[in-house]
Amino acid sequence: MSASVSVLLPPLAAGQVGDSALLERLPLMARDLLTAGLSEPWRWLANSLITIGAVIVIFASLFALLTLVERKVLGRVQNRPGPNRTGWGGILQPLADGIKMLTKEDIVPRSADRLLHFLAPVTLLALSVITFAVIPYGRHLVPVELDAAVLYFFAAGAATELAIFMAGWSSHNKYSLLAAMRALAQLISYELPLLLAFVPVIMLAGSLSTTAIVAAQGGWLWNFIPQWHVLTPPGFAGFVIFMVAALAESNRSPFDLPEAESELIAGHLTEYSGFKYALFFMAEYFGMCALSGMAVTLFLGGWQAPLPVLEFVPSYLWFAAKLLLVLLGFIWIRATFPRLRIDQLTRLAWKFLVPLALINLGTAAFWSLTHDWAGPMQLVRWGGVSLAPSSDVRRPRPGHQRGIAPRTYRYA
Amino acid sequence: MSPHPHAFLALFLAVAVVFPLILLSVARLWFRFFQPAKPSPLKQDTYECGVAPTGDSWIQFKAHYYLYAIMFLIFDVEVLFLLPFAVAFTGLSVGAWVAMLVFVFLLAEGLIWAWQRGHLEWK
Amino acid sequence: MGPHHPSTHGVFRMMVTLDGETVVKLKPVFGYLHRNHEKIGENTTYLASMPYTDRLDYFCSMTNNWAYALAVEQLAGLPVPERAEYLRVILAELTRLLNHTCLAGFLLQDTGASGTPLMYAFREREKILDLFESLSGSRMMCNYQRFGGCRIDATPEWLAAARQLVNGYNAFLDEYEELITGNEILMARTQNVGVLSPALAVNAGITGPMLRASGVDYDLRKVDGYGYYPRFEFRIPLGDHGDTYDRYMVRMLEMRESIGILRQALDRIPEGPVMDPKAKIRGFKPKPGEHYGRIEGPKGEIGFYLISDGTANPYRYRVRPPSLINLTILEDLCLGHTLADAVIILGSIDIVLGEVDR
Amino acid sequence: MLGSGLIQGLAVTAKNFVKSFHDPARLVTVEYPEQKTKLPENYRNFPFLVYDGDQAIDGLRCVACKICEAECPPQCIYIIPDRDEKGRPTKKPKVFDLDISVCMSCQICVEVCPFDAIKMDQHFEIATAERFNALLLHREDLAKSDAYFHTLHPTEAAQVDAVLAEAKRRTEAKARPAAPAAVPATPTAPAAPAAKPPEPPPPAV
Amino acid sequence: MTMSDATRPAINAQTSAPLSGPTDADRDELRRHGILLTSIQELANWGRSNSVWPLQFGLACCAIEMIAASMARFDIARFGSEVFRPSPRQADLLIVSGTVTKKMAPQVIRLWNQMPEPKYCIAMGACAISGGPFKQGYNVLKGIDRFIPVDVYIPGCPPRPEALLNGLIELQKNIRGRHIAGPAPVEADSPTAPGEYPVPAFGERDLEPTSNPKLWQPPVIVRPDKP
Amino acid sequence: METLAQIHERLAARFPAATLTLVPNPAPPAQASLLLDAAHAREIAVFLRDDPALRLDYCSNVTGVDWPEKEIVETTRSVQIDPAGGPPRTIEQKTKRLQPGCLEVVYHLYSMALKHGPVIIRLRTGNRSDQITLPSLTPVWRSCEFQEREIFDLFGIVFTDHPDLRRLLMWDEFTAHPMRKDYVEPDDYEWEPTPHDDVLAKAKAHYPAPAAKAE
Repeated sequence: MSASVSVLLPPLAAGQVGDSALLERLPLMARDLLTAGLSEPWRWLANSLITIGAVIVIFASLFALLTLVERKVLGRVQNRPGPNRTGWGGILQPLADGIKMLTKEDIVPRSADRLLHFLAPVTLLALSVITFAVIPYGRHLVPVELDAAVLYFFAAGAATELAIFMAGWSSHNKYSLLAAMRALAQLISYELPLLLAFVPVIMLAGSLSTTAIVAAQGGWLWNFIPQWHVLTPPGFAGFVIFMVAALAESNRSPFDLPEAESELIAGHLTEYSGFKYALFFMAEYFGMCALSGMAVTLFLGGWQAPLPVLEFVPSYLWFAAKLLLVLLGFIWIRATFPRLRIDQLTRLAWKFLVPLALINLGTAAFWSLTHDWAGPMQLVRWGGVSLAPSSDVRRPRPGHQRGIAPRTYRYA
Repeated sequence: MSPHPHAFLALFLAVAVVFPLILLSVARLWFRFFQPAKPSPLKQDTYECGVAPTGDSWIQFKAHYYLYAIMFLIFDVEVLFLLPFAVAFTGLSVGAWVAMLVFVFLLAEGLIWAWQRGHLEWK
Repeated sequence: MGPHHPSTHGVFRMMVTLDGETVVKLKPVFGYLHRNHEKIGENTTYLASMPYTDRLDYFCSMTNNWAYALAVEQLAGLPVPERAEYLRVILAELTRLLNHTCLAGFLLQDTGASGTPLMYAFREREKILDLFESLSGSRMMCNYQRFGGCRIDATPEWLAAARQLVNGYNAFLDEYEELITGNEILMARTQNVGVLSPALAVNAGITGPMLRASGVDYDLRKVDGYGYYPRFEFRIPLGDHGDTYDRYMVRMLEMRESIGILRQALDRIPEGPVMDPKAKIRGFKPKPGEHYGRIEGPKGEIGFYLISDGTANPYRYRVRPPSLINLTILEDLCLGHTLADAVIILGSIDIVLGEVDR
Repeated sequence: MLGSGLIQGLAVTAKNFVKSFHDPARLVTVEYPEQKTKLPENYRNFPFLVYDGDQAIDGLRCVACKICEAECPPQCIYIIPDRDEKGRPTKKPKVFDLDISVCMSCQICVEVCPFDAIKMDQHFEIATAERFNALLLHREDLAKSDAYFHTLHPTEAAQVDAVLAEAKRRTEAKARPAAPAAVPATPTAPAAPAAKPPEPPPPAV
Repeated sequence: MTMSDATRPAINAQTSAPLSGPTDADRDELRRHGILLTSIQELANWGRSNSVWPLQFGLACCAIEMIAASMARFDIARFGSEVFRPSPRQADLLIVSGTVTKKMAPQVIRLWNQMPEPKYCIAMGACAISGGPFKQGYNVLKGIDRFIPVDVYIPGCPPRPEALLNGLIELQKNIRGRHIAGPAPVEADSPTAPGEYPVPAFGERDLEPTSNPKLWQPPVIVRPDKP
Repeated sequence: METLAQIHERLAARFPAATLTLVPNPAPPAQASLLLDAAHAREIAVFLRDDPALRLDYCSNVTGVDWPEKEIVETTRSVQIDPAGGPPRTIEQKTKRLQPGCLEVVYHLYSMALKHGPVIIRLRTGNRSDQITLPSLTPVWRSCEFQEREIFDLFGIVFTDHPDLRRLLMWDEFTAHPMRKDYVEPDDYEWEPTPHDDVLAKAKAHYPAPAAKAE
């Protein structure tokens, strides 16, 4: 067991091109240079703090950027430019928002539970931040290497539900409470498909460690097709299920029921003002980033380059590119879809995603047991996995309660 | 040489808690020096669409709600048991295989049972 | 919920009793926008009420104008020139497009689509408003119709612009339907939600697209044949389920029919005056009597009931607002559904508080 | 198929996103303070008083007949006719107040005015922090030149000029039947070319 | 302000002026307090003025134009103000868009009270300013400024969306001229200003009281023709 | 569709105890109406709704009208044709009478099934102060529900058997009925740069100045 927060530079991997490797290790080298004069354990502490600080700063700026990008992309989709007057092209808009939030009065309702009301945003943000600890951002860039990294990630992620419920409960507001109940129901419903969706990945990779999972996706098929999990049938199904569940876990449209403004005002955030509200907002985006990061790690090959010729680009840039792509997908979906209803939401989770994930589990078992089949057997193998979803004979539909279908109309 | 990774995690958690606290204290400082908050009874009323709040909002949950939570707990734990199985998937003996199959079958059966009973419907 | 609530389309309040998330009791409370329209109407002249009718249903000022002008013209027995009648049909159908487009946008907004459908709807609305503005001088508060005709004649350029808009409108509807009508989430949210039976709809006096979504064929454009509607060919779409999806779809289909009417009207509009030369602007005093005149507004039957006592002010000035009466059955529709459904059911009823409260 | 509607929707939004970079029909925003939509000729916001010549107050066409005050639906006009030293009405308003915090821009005052003295302005950027005085327009604020009227509503102004010239010709013809008919200074055709640069008509005598 | 200025140029003269920050005199005054304070104040005002989040709150006809202002054609988002917050706790700006009836007035005031400082109010349209065309109505409040302080008035019925944007720009100028310490140029900013405004009660025939005399004192009207 | 006179006849035959009056309408479209007595209104309404020839299943518009007590001088003109063949003469008759005040409800009925209408029925209260009860027609037509509530609110007519008779538009504490002709607006016109002084004067004269407003 070794933490990558090691003092010494990791040795150069064999067969690596020199300058690319230099770029790869640049962040680590910079850090080590800074703390070179310190002695253990202070050096470890300093190194760790720098790592943590870098992660938080990078994701905080990503959060700022993301709010702007989201507003810009939404604007573009809706035929308007979006914020473009604050700073060049609106680039300073998040800063202005931040300053405003920081200087806004903080109201705590009289009847609220003051302690919980204060703790909820802090807890939520802390919990969403610590999920960043196990994501491998680059070849050598993982804050901490854990054997059970995936488990840790989802444990920390699942604890955010508590914070959301705290927020809703402590506000002492009907909408907040209703929203908190919804949030809890939604989060626990989707925790299950989320977990089940990546079990196939673990089966394929044979490890719970995120670095090992990324490493398992390295290499090329016929020298140009990456061996990412998403490109295997069970991995692809897992990816889709994972993304749906991730949308729900991060309270994004079309699953943004807890803060459905057409129904519940601002949901569990109704009574939050000033910077506490900003913290919630930040935590939500952090959660989204973390889940996207995990999706990239588990399914999209982590920091691996998509083509062998592109390997000269440092791995962390590939990770960033993939992360942004996934996040853009989140925004795109938000710009398009209406919201589900709570019962449809839970039904989708329990009656569609969970069975599908279970079937996918079987498919993955079949796929991974038959990985050495070749020739015509390969056809059998592909046929087997593509038939697997049809074993779900219920003709699954998200709202299949009473025949949802397009209709034709008559004229008088 | 380097401490246990859990020490790093502990440090990470500590920083993660301190981070929002720092931000909040900056906001607090602002109010301290520039714009003292003006709490007042009406301002601190619970928001209820602009009308005076009525009734207690800490209502009782339906019993169904707890059932739902328990169901989640059961399934979640079961799925967690799946993980070690998945890790060691390729090197399993036949006996372990059968055991796991039974386990997954139980999981599926539990789901079907809850489905039939209608516990999966959100009310 | 309400009166300040993001999705109550203004200042509307629903006292909702919930069991879990299910609505067990729902009492609408309104009057938050009660602006004493009728009282003001009784204290001013007939003409002075015309701009106030703009502000009844502030999406459909043109049809409100028309309904009021029609009621007064019938009360006083005034003729209307042919060109004015054509213009009225054109403007009324444009208003219908405007209203239904906005409704579709708002309904989708209520279901939680982050503004995109609403933005597209308003993109088209702006085009129609540009037409209204260049004709009548104001975007929303047109104040365009007069007793015995219309205030200003439409120029050929205006008619050409209108033709261009009408020709492009089908493309917009196609895009919109592609965006959202086939969306499974929308179907899941709206189908079988808020079912209104035809019998209840008739008894509760529901009118407009909401009535027709329940399968009752009753359209004043056909029944009363006011204006020059009998000269145009169009069909009345009917829904079979009476649920929220039908109410949405009937409006989408009505828009396509409106485009047909507009094409015919724009092709056939004759030359001529737009005001009856004998009509007076000032000092208009109809003879004593009473009359109830109604037209098919985009939201339903909008009528004006006027009692004249021979003076310059109406003795009784009453608006029959479709929105208010369509609201009657809100509770019936919402019972047994969730809070989220109540919101979109309200959205599909298509109310405008200016008209509900007056 | 399940999800086809969702995918169609995604395609529409993606199309709009991409087109917003090159298709002006998909980026309809008018960036307001810098760009402005061209207001149509008929656009109306608040009324103003037309004066002829270059004397803002003396040249007002308004004769303080109080018709608009009576007809104004929200009753936002207030007129006191001016009187000369002997107490005779001078057919000029001494006070002409218009409360634009009440005015509903309905244009009825314009329609009922027999003297074409009150017309609709198009100036709408009048947000103010001042409640009482800034929103009560006096005679001095309301008086705008005829040339200004011509720039706002060229077609209507040309019609008005034609009517006024005709009326003037008639009165002159009545007064001096032998004199040659005055040549109208402005085009008489109702559909005057809008592009014609507005020229101030000769001051009304 | 500019409206009563008889020499006001005819059109578009005052509109496209660059957005001005605090005047030089203000800056001098601040320099006495210290350069740090000045820059903090400017930063805060810059942030606040560029991130005015309105309350998602519509009353009547003007609300539609307010929505239109946030739509693609006018796009209030360019000013960073498209984030219409449904909860007053997160909103900075109350756009009173439309007729405030007496039945609605207490709710509006309550919402205003529940917004955190600093907060701004725009009275959009004739009805919000004075009751407008419906002024003669028995149920219509004759101007929201009788109960809550209004920063910017936008006359019009309804004002064009551009007029709302113009009002927003005016408000941004106003915000940039505010002080975070020292004498407050805007009464509502001063530490002595009340944190809340009393909510009137429903009376038998009218609101009680009908206005907030501490906030609203109309000037005396002098009419030349009447004693 | 039958004319209103035919309907009147049929109703009179069917409900002999009921007092039915035909109210003429001099306006050009001549939408005459039928005045029913309160005691039989409900039965007649049910009959009108269910009669197969009429099937007035749709009650479109319900409204109140306030007729304050007033002395009217009526000038009736009648055209008399000169039997001698000369030009017709117009005879003017002046009558003076005290018309008792009442509150009136007008219902506009249509048929959606048969697509005809309107048939207008009216109900009148005994006076404007204490006999202001009328039967509610909401059990017959649901569409009357809100409109009758509105009339209750604005005119003060009390409808018996209405399922939910509360104020609709004004707040519950409000006591007056503002659509009545003798209603006086509250005196809150403190700032009126353009003249509404008459309204203010009327209100000030009507309401004594409350102590709080004296300063």
